[in-house]
Order: sequence, then structure tokens, then C-alpha cells
Amino acid sequence: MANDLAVEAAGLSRRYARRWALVDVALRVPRGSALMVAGRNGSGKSTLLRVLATAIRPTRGSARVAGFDLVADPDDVRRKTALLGHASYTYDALTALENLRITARFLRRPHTREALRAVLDDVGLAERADDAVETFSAGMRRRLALGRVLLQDAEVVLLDEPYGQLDPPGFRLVDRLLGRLREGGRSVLMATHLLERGAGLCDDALVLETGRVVWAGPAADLPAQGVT
Amino acid sequence: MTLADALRKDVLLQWRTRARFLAVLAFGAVTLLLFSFAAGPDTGALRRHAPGFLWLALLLSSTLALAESFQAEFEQRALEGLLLLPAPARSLFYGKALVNAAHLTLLGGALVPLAVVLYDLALPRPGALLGLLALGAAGLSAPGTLYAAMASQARARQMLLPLLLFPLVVPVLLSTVKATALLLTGDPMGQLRSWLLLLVCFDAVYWSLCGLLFGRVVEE
Amino acid sequence: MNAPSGVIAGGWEYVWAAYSVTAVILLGYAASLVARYRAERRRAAREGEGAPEVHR
Amino acid sequence: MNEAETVTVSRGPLPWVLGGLGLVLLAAGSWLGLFHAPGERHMGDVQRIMYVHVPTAWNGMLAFTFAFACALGVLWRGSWRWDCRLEASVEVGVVLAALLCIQGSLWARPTWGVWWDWDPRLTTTAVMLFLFIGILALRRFVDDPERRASWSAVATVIAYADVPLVYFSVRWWNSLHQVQSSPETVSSAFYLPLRLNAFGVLFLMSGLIALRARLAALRLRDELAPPPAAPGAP
Repeated sequence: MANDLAVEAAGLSRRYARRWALVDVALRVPRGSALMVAGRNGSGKSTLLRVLATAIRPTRGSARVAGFDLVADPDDVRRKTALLGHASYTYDALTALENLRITARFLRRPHTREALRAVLDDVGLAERADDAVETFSAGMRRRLALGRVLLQDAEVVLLDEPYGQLDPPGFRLVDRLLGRLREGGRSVLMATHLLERGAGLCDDALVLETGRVVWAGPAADLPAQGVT
Repeated sequence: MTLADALRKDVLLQWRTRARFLAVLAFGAVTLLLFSFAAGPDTGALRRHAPGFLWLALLLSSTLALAESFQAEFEQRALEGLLLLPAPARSLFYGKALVNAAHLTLLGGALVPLAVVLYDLALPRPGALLGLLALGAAGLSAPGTLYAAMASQARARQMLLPLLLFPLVVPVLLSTVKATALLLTGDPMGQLRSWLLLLVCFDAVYWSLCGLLFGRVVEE
Repeated sequence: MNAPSGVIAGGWEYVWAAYSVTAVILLGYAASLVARYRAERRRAAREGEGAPEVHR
Repeated sequence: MNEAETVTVSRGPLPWVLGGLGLVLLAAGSWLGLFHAPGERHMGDVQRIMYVHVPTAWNGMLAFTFAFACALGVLWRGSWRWDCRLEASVEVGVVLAALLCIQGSLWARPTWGVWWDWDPRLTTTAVMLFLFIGILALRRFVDDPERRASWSAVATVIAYADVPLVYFSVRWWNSLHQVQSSPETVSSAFYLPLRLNAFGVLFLMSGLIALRARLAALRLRDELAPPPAAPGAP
């Protein structure tokens, strides 16, 4: 049954204008496991995660995420997924707390100051809760975006370069949050260039090259493959 | 209600960027001033054309205000972030369009005193004029919000919004200019009602149509 | 120009102008369209011999 | 959009037959209109402009109405075929609307002594011309075929819904002027060239739309080309 799969995709392809960013990608991610997506810049990692999050429609192919079809029931998929993308999904004129409150209100989650401060505390932004996001550094934006993902508390978590732009304490923060997600039984798909780090945290891995899957296997075997 | 959430979000955003309101207002004021230079210093002519000048100034300023209202949504893809929660596109549209309508009404309200001074107008029915401003602003904001969402994601964005919006709002311009003139100078023939009816029809058509179609513009 | 109830006399120059403009615009557009279509056909034939062509 | 649908470019002589037939009818109608129909009672010879003006008006409106139908096809069926037809009918409609404005002004000058009379029908045509030019520009400025299709369909629905509103607003706005009525043609001497030209423009327009839709399909098929074969694959 597909029910023990968090993600099941076949023939997934996506074209931007004339360029194919993703071609015939097939993948199966068991519930509660973590998949690392590796590959160079422009190999289609972000596109894959964005397609699975329903941020963009697949041009071809189909996939089920958390048991729902991407194209037929996008709203159900959206309720079950959280995406950490390249953009921080924030309104820069608003404060960190206000940004989280907007998200919490739409999600029908508690949006009291205390509840939201707890999230900000988790990502190390408690002191800057009432500062406008436009005063944040790139790393701090990343932390806020992580906080937003935590707030969503989704079944399937899609992380695009979670370590990007973070400092060493930020790296440890991501490791800790990943551990927490996995303990909570969440399924994780993570695109990253940090092969050793990712291999230590994920079960399986796949490598993309010009939009195609060129290697798939246990994450522990990946660093030996010599991909960059 | 997700509409309330969307409204709250847009009001907050608009409030935080209120300095931009003043910039748009200054643009509208300069436009009013320029119209008087174009028409010459003849007070009679200025007074006669005042309703047209007022609404043209508001229309020109509206393209700035509308484009600005989507700046924050696409800068860090905040709109996409909300759609993925999932927040319904329709609520997001109506929140944005309502706040834009309020914004344009305020802008019009702020331009009226200036027009009074520049064009030597009398304001016999200020309350009715404000209502008319709201109806006209609503007519500009519904299609304007939809097209601003499109234009901000396309190439040549500064060009596209006025190109699409201006011909579309010809009925709004005609009915508001006529109705404003009737409000200012009296309405012996009782024509005001039919102009208001036309404006209300336009608003009804576009507030429903644009709400229906907005999802097709922001979903990818 | 014309008396209130009289016939508009002449005006043939406007008639000719209207017919010529109509002919020029319609034929000109048709010609440009045929040219664009031919060029695109040639390009498609040059590039995509393999592309499936469905006849209707 | 429906990706399962392959973009097909139809062949066959249909556009050429329609276009040729249209041109023959137009030539016959115009010849009758110019040389055989008697001058109208009040308008004199200027009335002959109507034999090309009225058919252009009918068919221009028809082209935009067809574009609206295509837009619904795109929005509901997600079909590339309707997208091609939309592009074709908007472009042909813009050509007819531009032609109509020029003819209208050539009619207004000898009849009313001005190049532009703010007649509701003609003014509505001018507004429509700019509405649909905007849609052609929109298509130019959007690179992604899916977005281009759905956005231009949305814009077409919105523009088409405006037409009656523009018409009534201009009519009321200009109501101080005496309503200008076009001359009524009653006898068959007037009808025949008008009918021939109406069908002439209709056939020519259909042929042009069909050919333009093929051009759009050719370009689209190129844009929607399948991904290149995998490096190692046969």
C-alpha cells in the first residue's frame, strides 16, 4: 500500500520556458525516513522540492505526497508539507514575530506572543522578535524561515539547502532540529551540498544531474561516490 | 475566516509602509498641479475640468500604489508561502483588493482638498463625494489588483499594468468624472443615479470575476 | 459643408481612401501572415524532422 | 495546462480556401458597392464606405467573441489548441479593430466634418483595440507557455466583460450629442454588396485565424519540445 510512503513519484518532469529542469524523476520515500538530494547547482534539486511542495506544478509525471496526489489534491498536499525554500517567505517590512503570527493565523495555530516567542527561541531569534525582517542578515532570515517550517509542524518536511548562509552554531541548530523532526516521526527530504553532514543525518540519498537521477542508494554510501 | 486573516495582514503591511502613501500622494498632487498648467489659468475652465483632473490624477497614482502593493508579496515570495499553507487564493485576493480600495479612497480623499484649492471648487455634498470616491476606488482596485499581480511577475512590469488597466477602466473614469461633476455643480436632470448604477455594475462584475480568476494568476 | 437636409455631394476621395486602406491592411496582414507561416514551417522542417505531425 | 495533449499543427487547404473565397467575395462586393449601387438619399456616395465598414465591424466583434470562447476553452479544458486559437483571434481582431477605427474616421470626416465623432460604437471599438493590444503585449512579456496561456485567457475574459460597460458608458457620456444613426439600407441594391462583403470578410477572417492558429501551434510545438534524451540512453 502507498500508505507507508511519504513520497512516491514517477516520471516527474518540469520545464521552465524552454529548459527542462527536472526529467523523469522517480523516487520513494518511506514514512519517517529522510532522503538527501545531492547534485550541483542547477541540477534540479530545488525544482524537485518545489514540485513536491506544490509550489510549481509538474509538467509531466505524477506523485503522491503523504498519500495525496500532487495535481489532483494540491490543498491536501499543502496541509501535509512544509517547504524551506530559497526565499524566506517573509514580509520584510514586518517584524519576525508579526511574520510568524500571519502564518500561525492562517494555520489556525495558537498565535499568542508566548507561543510564537517559543518558536523564535528555538531558532535563536528571541531577542530580535520585534525587529523588522529587513534589518536581518541572510543567516537570520534563514533561521526565521526555519522557524516558520517548525510552526507548520508538517508530516513531510522539504528543506532546500537548510545549511545555506548559516554560521557554525546555525549548522548545529539545523542538526538538532532535524533530529527532533525525525524523532517526531516526520519524513524529511533535504537538498544539500554538505555530503558528509547529510549522510550522517539521512537514510537514503539520490544524486541529480541536469534534472535526472544519476545515483540512488543508502546515504552512507554517497560520500564515496565522488559527486560534488 | 481566512479573509479576516488576509485583511489583517494587508492592513498591517500597508500601515508599515505608510511612508509610501505619502510618496504616492505627492505624485498625485504634482499631477493635479501639472493639469492646471496644461489647461491654463482660466478659473472657469479649471473648475469645469476639475472632476476629470481629479480622477485622472487618482488613476495615474493608482498604478504606483497597486504595483507597490505586490512588491512585498514577491520580494521574498511571501504570497507563495501563504498559498502553500494553504491559504485560499480568493481570500488573499479580496484582502488585497479591499485594502487597495481603501488606500485609493484615502488617496482620493487627500487629493480633493488640493483640487478645491487649485481649481476653486465648492463642495456642496462632501459625504456623497466620499462615497463616490470609495465606489470609484473599488472599480480601480479589483481589476488593478489582479493585473498588478500579473505585471509584477512578468517582464516589462512597469509598462504592462497601465497598458492593461487604463483601457479597462474607461467606464469607471467616465462614470466617476460625470458623477463628480454632477455632485459639484448640481444635478437638475437627475442623471446621477444612472452613472452610479453603471459604476456599481462595473464594481459588481469585476469584484466577482477577478476573485474567481485570481487563483489562475498566482498559482503556478 | 452640407445643407441640413441636402445630400452630401462628392466625398469620393474618402470612399477611395476607405476602400484602399481596407485592401492594404487586409492584404498586407494576410501577406505578412503567410510569410511568417512559411518561415516557421521551414524552420520546423529544418529542426524537427522527428517531431510527430498529426494530419487532420 | 493539459500536458498529455500533444500540440498538433493541422495541414490541409482550409485556410487557403477560406481566404481565397473571402477575397473573391470581397472583390465582387466592393465592385458592386463602388460602381453599381446607387448613392444613398442623404449620404450620397460617402455611403459606399458602409459596404466595407459594416462588415468589418460585425466581423471584428465576432473575432473578439471567438477569442472569449477560446479563453473559456483554455480556462476549463486547459487545452493548447484553444490557446493557439486565442492568440490567433486576438491578433486578427486587433487588425480588424484598427481597420475599423480608420474607416470610421474616414466616414466621420465627410459626414460630420470631424475625424473622430465619439460615436459609442466607434469609441468602444477604439477601447477594445487597446484592451486587446494589451493582451498581445502580455503574451509577448511572459515566457512560460503555461503562464502565458492562462494569463492571457484571464485577461481576455476580463477585457470582453468590459465591452458592454464601455459601450453604455460612452453612449451616456455622449448623450448630449444627437444620436448619430447610420443610414438604413433598404433596397436590395444596397443589401447585395453589403452581404457579399460581410461574408467576404467573414471567410477571409476565418482563413486568417486558422492560419494564424497554425503559426501559433508551430511555435508552441517548438517551445513544448520534449526533454532531450538522457546522455547514456539510446
